[in-house]
This record gives sequence, structure tokens and C-alpha cells, in this order.
Amino acid sequence: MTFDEGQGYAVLATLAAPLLAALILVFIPGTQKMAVRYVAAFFGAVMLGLSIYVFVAYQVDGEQIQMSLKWVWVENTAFLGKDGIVLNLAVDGISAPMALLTGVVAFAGTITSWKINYRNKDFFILYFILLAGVYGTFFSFDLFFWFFFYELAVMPLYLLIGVWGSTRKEYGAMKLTLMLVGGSVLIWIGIFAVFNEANLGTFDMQRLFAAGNDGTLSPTFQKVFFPMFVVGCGVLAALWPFHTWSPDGHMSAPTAVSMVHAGVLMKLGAFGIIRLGIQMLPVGAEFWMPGLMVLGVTGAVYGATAALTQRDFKLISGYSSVSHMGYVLMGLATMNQIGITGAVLQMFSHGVMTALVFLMIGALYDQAHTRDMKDFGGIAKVMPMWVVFYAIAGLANVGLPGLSGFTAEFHIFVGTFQTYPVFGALAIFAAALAATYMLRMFSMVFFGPFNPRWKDLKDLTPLEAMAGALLIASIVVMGVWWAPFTDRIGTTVAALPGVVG
Amino acid sequence: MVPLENYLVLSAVMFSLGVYGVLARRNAVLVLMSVELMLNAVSLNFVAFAAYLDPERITGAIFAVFVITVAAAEVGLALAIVIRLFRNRATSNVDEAAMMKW
Amino acid sequence: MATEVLWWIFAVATVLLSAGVVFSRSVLHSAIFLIGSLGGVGAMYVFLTVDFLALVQFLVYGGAVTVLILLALMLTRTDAKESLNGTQAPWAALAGAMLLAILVSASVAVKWPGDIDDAPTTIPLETISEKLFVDFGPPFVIASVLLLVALVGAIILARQEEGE
Amino acid sequence: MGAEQAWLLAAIPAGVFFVLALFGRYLPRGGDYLGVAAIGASFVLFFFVAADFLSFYDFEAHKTFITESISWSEIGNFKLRQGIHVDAITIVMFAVITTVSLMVNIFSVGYMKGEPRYYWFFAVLQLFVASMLLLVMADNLLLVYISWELVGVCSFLLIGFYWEKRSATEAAKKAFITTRIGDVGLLIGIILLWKETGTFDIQQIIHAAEAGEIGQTYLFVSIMFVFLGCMGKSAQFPFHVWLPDAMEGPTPVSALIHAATMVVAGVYLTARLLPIFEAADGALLVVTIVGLTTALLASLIAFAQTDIKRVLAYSTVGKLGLMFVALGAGSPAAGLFLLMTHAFVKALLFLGSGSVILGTHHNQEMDKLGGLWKKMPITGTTFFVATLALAGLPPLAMFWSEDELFASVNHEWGLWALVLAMLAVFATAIFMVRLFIRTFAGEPRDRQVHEHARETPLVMTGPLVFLCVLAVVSGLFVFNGVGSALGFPGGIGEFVFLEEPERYAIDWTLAGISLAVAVAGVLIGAYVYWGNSLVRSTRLAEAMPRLYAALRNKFYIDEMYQYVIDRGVLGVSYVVSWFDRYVVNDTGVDGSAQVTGYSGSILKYLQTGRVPNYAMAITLGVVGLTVAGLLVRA
Repeated sequence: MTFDEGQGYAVLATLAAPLLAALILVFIPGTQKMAVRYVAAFFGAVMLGLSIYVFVAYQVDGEQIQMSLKWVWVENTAFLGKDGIVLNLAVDGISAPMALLTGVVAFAGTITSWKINYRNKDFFILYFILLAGVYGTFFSFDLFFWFFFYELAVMPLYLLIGVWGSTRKEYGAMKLTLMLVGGSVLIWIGIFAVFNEANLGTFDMQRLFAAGNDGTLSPTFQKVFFPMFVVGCGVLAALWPFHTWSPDGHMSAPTAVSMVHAGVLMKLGAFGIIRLGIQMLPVGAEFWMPGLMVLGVTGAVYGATAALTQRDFKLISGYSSVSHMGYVLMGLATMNQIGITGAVLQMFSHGVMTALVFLMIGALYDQAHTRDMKDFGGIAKVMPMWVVFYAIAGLANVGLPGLSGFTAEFHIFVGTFQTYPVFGALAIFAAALAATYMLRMFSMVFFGPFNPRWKDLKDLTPLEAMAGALLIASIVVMGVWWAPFTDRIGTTVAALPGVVG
Repeated sequence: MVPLENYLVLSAVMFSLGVYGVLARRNAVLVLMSVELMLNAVSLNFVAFAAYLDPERITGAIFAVFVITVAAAEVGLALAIVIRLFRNRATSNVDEAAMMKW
Repeated sequence: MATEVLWWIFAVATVLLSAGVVFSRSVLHSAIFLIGSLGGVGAMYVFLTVDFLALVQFLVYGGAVTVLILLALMLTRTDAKESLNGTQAPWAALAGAMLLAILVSASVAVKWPGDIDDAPTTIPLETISEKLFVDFGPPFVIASVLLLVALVGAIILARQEEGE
Repeated sequence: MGAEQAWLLAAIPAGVFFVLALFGRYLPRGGDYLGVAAIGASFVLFFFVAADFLSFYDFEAHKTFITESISWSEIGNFKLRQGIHVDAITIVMFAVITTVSLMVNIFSVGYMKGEPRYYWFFAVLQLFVASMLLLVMADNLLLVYISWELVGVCSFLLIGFYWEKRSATEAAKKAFITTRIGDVGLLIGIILLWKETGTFDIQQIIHAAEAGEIGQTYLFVSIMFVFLGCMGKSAQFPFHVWLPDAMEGPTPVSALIHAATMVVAGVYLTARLLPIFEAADGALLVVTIVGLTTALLASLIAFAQTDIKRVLAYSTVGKLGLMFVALGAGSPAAGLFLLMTHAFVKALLFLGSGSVILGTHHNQEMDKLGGLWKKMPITGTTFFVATLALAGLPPLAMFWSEDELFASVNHEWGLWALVLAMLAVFATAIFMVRLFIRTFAGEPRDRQVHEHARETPLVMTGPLVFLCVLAVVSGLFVFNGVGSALGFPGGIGEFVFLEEPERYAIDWTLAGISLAVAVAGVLIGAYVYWGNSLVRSTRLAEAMPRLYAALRNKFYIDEMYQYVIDRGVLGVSYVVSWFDRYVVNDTGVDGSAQVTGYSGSILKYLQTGRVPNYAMAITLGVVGLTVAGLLVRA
């Protein structure tokens, strides 16, 4: 067993941990609510540990793809040739930080869900299946399994929102699921088209990437199918104008699901654009990127503008997610090393800070049962820690230096200015709008005269504080010392086809 | 001798008659009988092909055995359903059993 | 020569009996025609030299199936004044005719590979049994399970439940 | 301890910030001593840094800097380094920031006593000072931007310190957002400069600009974007609106914001990048015009304000304008000298007004004050000195710096700019005298307030006295003899300069005119506002009712902005929200769902529920498909 192979098992373990958790939970009686919680928290911690290991163990100056582990699933039958469908797990410089993000957010979400009392066994089973899907998507280098895990991550959402959600949950869950599945259909068609066009009889991504580069996938084909992947994945990444599930979905989703969904799942979409779009169809990417840039900028400005006058916390966060994911798409569309690195940084940054925001919203909503900002005022008096945590998340959203949002946005802006200065300026302007809506919320909710209706509100519980502290630590580390991230992402991004140094 | 086409045409005629019966008849038992005709036509086809074109592997003939088996099971179940229907709705006409529509 | 004449007689009889099944105005007549028709098919198996199948055909269809059908007919007495045909009967005739045209033209037009004009090769019982029990062993077992399931299912469905 | 370790100046308060923020509430006295100690340490370290810097100073080349940086991140060719750069400008800024911050910190111990969140105040104060110190020693524009934003957020936290008051929250929001709009420009400018030079390093960018490696138009555009940021931070017209509102914070914070941190950041950055402004044709003229406009506008508005702190705020805006005028004249020495003397004087004024506010139990309306000198002798005296200093009377500090300013303006732009600048100084003299008279002199207007007024404790008057001394002597730094005696290469002009050192020579004509203007201002002010009756000033106001109303309402600029925000920005937001709700969502998304549902409700009638129909459909389908297949093959 070589070193690399051993690490491959670490990746496998990271993927298997949530599945194992779900399996164990199946055998715990639903009435044993505390046992369920302990098991969930234990596996959350295991996932966090393994994710950190995967991130740290990724060798910065090693090969692009490390910790590889292959297990042939089906080959040499009917239409499949050698290595037809292979469970091919590996990590590259982009998925390493994404795995870390998943670990952090998943753990925070797990301990946040401690207080769920209604059918918490079923909740955690679905929750862990979702997480397994997320990990699998980040780790898979096989198109078939990539899509399998992608769907595995999306499907449990319907139940998680529909059963444990709040405000208009059926509508939110249905809309979200239908839109995401609509996107999946496009991806699925695209995957088969690529399989057919490459005619290699394999779903191995690396061979298909090579096919995309050496012209086996003809330029015309790439130009036709690139939009399919971008729209299909873009739905999940809140690509304008396919973003409307985001405000409604977030409004209905329970706290932990909002955290994981906005924190990690939305990143799957952007990740898919990198994997399926840029890596597999480089010619198509080059052709369509200006269009994606326009959509990204539109989303960034549009989301920020719409957030200005919202009154529901979650709607603000939903729209601000649209805006921030717009930055991610802009970063990807720059097609230069700094911009795409910035996009991946933003994926991480938006993940942790949005998770924190939803954690805070949940902590308030569970007590206040309203999310209308007009009802609040002077909450800092009764929930000081909550306010500090939320403020940090909000300021990270705004792009305050020293917090992760700035690091990411800065790289995106620099990357965008390299190719599209005007769009870059617009994006910076949208960041100023972000300051406006965030501060508007701060002053409406946190500050001002205290509304005595809320005198009984309790501050964060120790568990929530722990989850929040973990997320804040990630935000601050990335905001101050971003070299570990850029080292990993930058080299991998440089190796992407068509990317300018 | 009798060429293969003869069998094929015969089975085609039987099959078409069966189709007509399935489509035209109202009585469930009659529909079932027509289905039997179709099944037999198909079996005949299989066997004919096996005997003329594939005497070594005779997959067709084997298939006919399975068709007969399945047909027997099907008849048993279908008649049970018909009896059930008749008992519940006092009719064995298929066009009167339209409960499953919107 | 004698075989051919015999074949034609049986073929025409089979077609006529089949037509009787679908065109007759009495349910009972239809059932009796069906027996004949199925027997005709059995005869065809004999012409095709698959005696075993012919035997199965006579036993299963001629015996079991028709008895079942007759039984069902007795249990579901129908009003004699009621039309046996549905409203879409003319359309059904059209569809059947079109299907017939397609099938016949296909059977005639296709140039089948191999020796099709001579007498069919005799298929001995040994071959059939070997194929059935060795090569198709698992499906055979599954088929038997299927029969069992169908049997149980039919009993459950048809059983008179308490309170009915 | 050498100048290379100057980062410690910022690191110590920053570290204390974390200690206080996390554990401050558990410490006795909220850990205020830690805060004072941290900034005191920075203050002491400053002397070591300065001494070390001067020991390195190259008296031949007359230019020295010490720089130290480490690699921060690398993405291909995009290499970021973070480091410090200490030169003459940095030393001056260090002096101002550490001194004023220390005084403010000590003063706050008295002023903030008994306030809720006492520890939090000191914590954020540390971060505020640390960010500002980091800003002035940053060697690259990225670090400048980072600390720039940190300064902004600290000001947000401190202005909004009394968050229970709606007005404080709103003021904090306004400050942050207004400066943030300028920062958009700053960031664009920084990235534009990077795009052309491939570096964020300030010195390298300056070299590139001076060597003409950047096209004129491009350079002008990008430096103007940077200047937008400076305008926002330094409250220049049209971004000046946030500064007067920032009074809502605790008074020591106002002192800090107005004197040492925050607003001087813009002046500092312009001074730092002045070579680039010089290299871009016309940039200096823009700076001058912005500065003059602001100075005149603010001086006029200050006439009609009645809140002590508000008057002081507008005087700050005016003086900041003059600093930009000095920089616009291409003289960093004049700009920084003005910055320094103004910092001491303004800190003194604000702390003095803080002392008044505390002494009179939170009263800051001039209409209720008056006659306080006898009750609060130390505060009154120091305030008096500061007023005269701000009015520009010799031999007080600001006379010398304004003299330097006039000289360079006269030299660079000629008479028109000189006249306008003097006009601003003249107006300042008048309203400062008004402020002093109405607060300290004359008869008390509100007996009750007056009777309860008392002098504040030593911890507050001490800083006042110290700053008062600085307000008197710091102007002397203009003379070479004074500078040399302190170990500097000479006066301010020999220490801070753009191309070559300027030896200070007093221009008697200008000095005389300046003196005359100041004296005239003071006398007119005294004439108009002396006494309790306010007869003369009221008559003046009544003579020009519309002008008075305009001044009183700050030329309606805030109202205009409010209108634009309500009708423009928020209007657009409502439109976008509406569009998103009804067009994108309800029409686009739900609409397609409804189309599906509607088609279903029609097509469902195809499902008759009758088996024969389905069978017929299947058969026809088979027939149809076969025919279609045959046709395709044929």
C-alpha cells in the first residue's frame, strides 16, 4: 500500500462516514432521540476531522490529482469499454478546499440540529445522505458517479424542506426540487452526449477531459453543449435568471438545511461548471464565457439591489446569496488564473459565511417565530453574542478585509479587471450595495430602541455558539492568511485548459 | 413442403383477429380469449422460426414453453380479476370499469 | 403432398375458428371456437415436428385454460340482450386490418436466412429437455415461482371475503 | 528596536483589542488600563522608531526609507507581499496618531466612566488606532485598502456606540456607507493601477508613474478613482455629510476621528501618492478645487449650527479641505504640517467640548450654555487657546501651518486660490469665536445647567493641558532650528517633501495678510456675538433669511441625498424586487409550472379510464410507428 493509496482510503472514509452514519441511524429506534443526536454529532466530528485531513494532506507541490482510489464498477459490457464506470475517487486543488468547507459546514449543521425534536432520526438520515452526495460529487472523477452523487445530494432536500421546513414549505420545497431536477436533466443529457461524442466507452473524467482538449469533442459540439452544462449546474449555483428558488427555498428550509444548502450545495453548481464546463469543454467555455460573465454581473448587481428593500432575514440572505454566487460565476467567466482562483475562494467563503448567517437566523427564529425585521429592534441588548456573530457574518458578506469575503472578492475583482474592467467596476459597486443592505439590517434589528416584546429572548446556546465559533474561525483564517487556500487552488486552476496565467 | 411464410401468415392472421377481438369486445372474458389468440399466434411464430431457422438452439421453442406458462398464470389471475369485478360491479364489461380516470 | 393438403385444411380451420372466437354473437360459442382454434395451433406444432409443444398445448390450453374460461363464463352470466361488441368495434376492425397488412407484408417481404422452403428440421424431445433444464434452468425455476405466485394471487383475488 | 519593527506599533493595540473584546467584560474596570497601556506602548515605541529612523537618515541624499516585507500569497505571477514602509510621512503620521490616541484614551477613562459596554469601547478604540497605524505604514495599496476598511468599520462601531439611540445607529450607518461609496472608487483605482504596473507596491507604482510607463489618461482616471476614496474618508464635498452626523458617537471618539484617525486617512493617502497626482496632468487641480469647495462650503454651514460638536465638525471639514488645497499645491509638507497642527488643536477642542458636555451633564446645545469659563477654568482656558489656534493667530500652531499653506498655494496657483483659501480661514475665525463666546463667555443662558456645571477630574484635564501645550508649540516645527535640535534634518519642509527639501522662509507679506485676516475674523466674531442678547447676530440672520435657512439646513445636501436614496436607490430596489417576484418568479417559474398544470388539466380528458381505448391507442401507436419506420427506411 503506497502512501497515495493510503490517502485514497482517507478520501473513501470521508465519503463513507456520512453513509455509515445514515446506516447506523437506521437501526436506532426513533424514540431514542438522544442516542440519535450523539451518533449524529459523533459522525459530524469524524467528517470534520477527515475533511481537515484531506485538506491538509493535499500536497501543494505534488501532482494535480492526489489521493486517488479506483474501483471498477462495470466495464466491457454492451456500450461500455475498459474502465466504463469506475468509482474513481480523488482530490485536486479545487475539491480539497471544498471538502474542508463541507466538513466545517456539516459539523456546524449537525450540532445546530441538536434541538430538532420532530422525527430527528429521519432528519439525520436524510441529512447524512445529502452530505454523502456532496462529498461524492467533490471527490468523483467519473462522470457517472459524479452525476449519481450530485442527484444524491439534491434529492433529500425535498423531504428535508417539505417535512422540517417553515414558511410555505411545500411551495418552497417543490419549486426548489423541480428547478434543480430540471437542471439535472440538462446535465444528464449533456453527459450522454459527451459520452457518445467522445466514443471512448468510458465515463472516466480524465479521459474525457483529454478528449475535450485534443479535439475529439468537436468545437461545434462543445459550443452546443456547454450552455447545457452551465445552465444545468447554474440552476444550483443560483445563476440569474434561474435563481428564484434561492429566496423561497431558503425561506422555507430548516436551519441546518439552509446552512448546508447555501453553504455547500450551491457550490456544487459552480463546481460542476468547472468540472463539466471548463475542464471538459474548454472550447465551448472560451466561446461562452462572456455570456456567463454578463449573467454573473447581472446576478451580482440584481441580487444586491433586490436585497436592499427586503424585510425577511432569509430573503435578504437568499438574495445576497444570489449576489455572491454571481461573483463566483464572474470569477469563473474571467478564464484567468486569478479570477477562477477567486471564484473558488468565494465558494468557500460564501459557504462558511452564509452558513453562519443561517445559523444565526435560525437561532432567532426558533424563539421569535417571526423573521420580519420591522418587528425587531435593539436585539443587541438581549442577545449580544448573537449580534456579534451575525455582525461578523454580515461584515464578511460586505467584504470587510480580514474576513474571508474580502479575500475572495478581491481576487475576483482583480481577475475581472484583467479582462472586463467595466464589469469589475460594477461588481465592486454591488459590494457597496451589500454594505448598504447589511447595515440596514443591522440598524433595524440589532440596534435602535429596544422593543420590550423581545425581553425573553435567550442568547445563543453553547452548541450554537460552538458551531458559530467554528465557522467564524474559518472565516477569519481565510480572511487573514489565505495562502493555504490559494496555493492549493491556484496551481490546479493554472492547469485548467484555456486558463490564462 | 410447407414454407415458413405460410406459418407466418397464419400467425399474422390469428394475431390480427386477436387484436380485433381485444379492441372490439366488451366482455372481459372475451377480451381474455382474444388475448389468448394473440399469445398463441406469437408462440406459433416462435416455434416456426425455431424449427426453420434455428434448429440447433431452438430458443423459439423454449420461449413458447415460457409463453404458455406465463399465459396460464395470466389467465388464472385475469379471470380472478374478472370475477372480482363482476362481484363488485355486477358487470364484466371492460368499458364500464372506468374508475381509475382523473 | 399429402402433408401440404393436410396443412391447408388445418390452417383454414384454425383461421375460421379464430374468426369465430372474435365474431360470434354468443359468449359460449366463442369459448368453444377458442378450444378449436387452440387445438389448431397445437396441430401446427405437430406439423412443425415439435411434438412436445403440441402435447403441452393440448394439455394446458385445451384442458386447463378453456375449463377456466368456461368456469368464468358461468360465474359471470351476461345479459343476452346486451351487445358483445363495444362502440369502437369498426375502428378495431380497421386497426386489425392495418396490422394484418403490415404483418403479412413483412412476413412475405423479408428474405429469411437459411432453408425455409423445405420441411422443418425435426426437434427431438431430448434437445428440448436439455435446453429447458440445463441452459434455461434458472428461468424455468423462476417461471415456476411465477406460477405459484399467480396461483396464490388468483385465490386471494377471487376469494369471497367476510362481510361481502 | 529598530524601525523595521514598526509593525509592533499596530500589533500591540491589535492584540489588546482581542484580549479586551473576548475577556474585557471579566476584567476589573473593563481593562481600560490595558488599552491605555497598549497605546502608551505604541507611543513610547514611536520614539524608538523615530530615533532609529533618524539614525539611519541619509543627510546627503535627504531621503530615507526603511522597508520590510514578507511574501503573503502566490498564484502564478500574481504575487502578493505584505510589509511596512517607514519614511518621513510615516513618522509624522505616527507622531500624530500615537500622541492624540494616547490623550484620547486617557481622557476616555474619565469621560466614559460608568457607561455600559465600557470594555467594548476600549477594545474597539484599540482596533481603530491599530488599523490607522497599519494604514500609514503599509507598503502596498492592498494593505492600505485592508486597513482603510478596518478603520471604516471601527468608526462604524464607535459612532454607533450608543446603539440604543436611533440617531446614533443611523449616523454610524451613514458614515460607513458614505465612505464605502468612496471606497468603491479606491478599490477600482488600486486595481487599475495594478493592472498597468502589475504590483501593489506603492513605491514601485510611483516609480512607474514618474517614469511615464502609464498613459496619461489612464493614470489620471485611475488616480481620480483613488482620490474618490480619499474624498469619502476625508469627508470632502460631496461626501462630507457623514462627518457632522458622526458626532453621535462618544465625544472622545469624535476627537479621535477628527484628529488622528479616519478623516486624515484620505489626506495621508493623497500625500503618500502625491507623486502620482503630480505625474497625472490636472489631478492636482482637481484636488485643489475639491479642497477649496469643501473648505468654503463647510465654513459657511458652520455659522448657523448650534451644537458645539457640530460646529467643530464643520470646522474639521473645512480644515480638511485646506489640507487638500495644500496637497493640491504640490506641497506634502504643508499638507502634513497642517494635518499635524490641526490634529492637536482639534483633539483639544473636542476633548474640551467633551469636558464641557460631561461637566454640564450631557448638554451640548450652545443655546443652553454660556459663562462656563469661571466654572471650568482649565477647560475654558485650553479651549480658548485652541480657538485662537484654529482661528490662525500667531504664535499658535496653526498660524505657521496655514502660512506654509498660503505660501505654497500662492506659488502654485496664484491669487485666486489664495484668496479663496484665506476666505475659508477668515470664516473659521469668525465662527470659532462665536462658539467660544457662546459656550464659555458671557452670562449663562440656562441657570440650571450653569449651576450644576463643574470642572472635570484630572484624568480629563491632564490630556487637555498636554494637547494645549502641543497646540502652542507644535507649529514651531516649521523652523529648521527647532527640527535640527530635535535631531531631524530640519523643519517640516526639509523632512517631508516631494522633490527637494524646502527651507522655510517666512514671507512677511503673506504672513501679515494672514495675520490680518485672522485678527479681522476674530474681531468681527467678537463684535457680532458678544453679549447675551445676540442682537447683532439675530439681526444679521433676519437680514438674509433665505441664506440663513440654507446655512442652517446645510444647503439641503442631506435632504437631496435622502431624496435620491429614497426615490432613486430604494426605488430601483423596489422595482427589482417587484420584477423578481412577479416577472421572474411568478411569470417565469410559477408560470411555466402553471402552463404544465393547465395542459395537464386539458390533456387529462384523453384518459378515458376505459381499457379498450388504451388498447386501441397502443395498437394504433404500433401501426403508426411501424409505418413511420418503414417510410424513414424507404
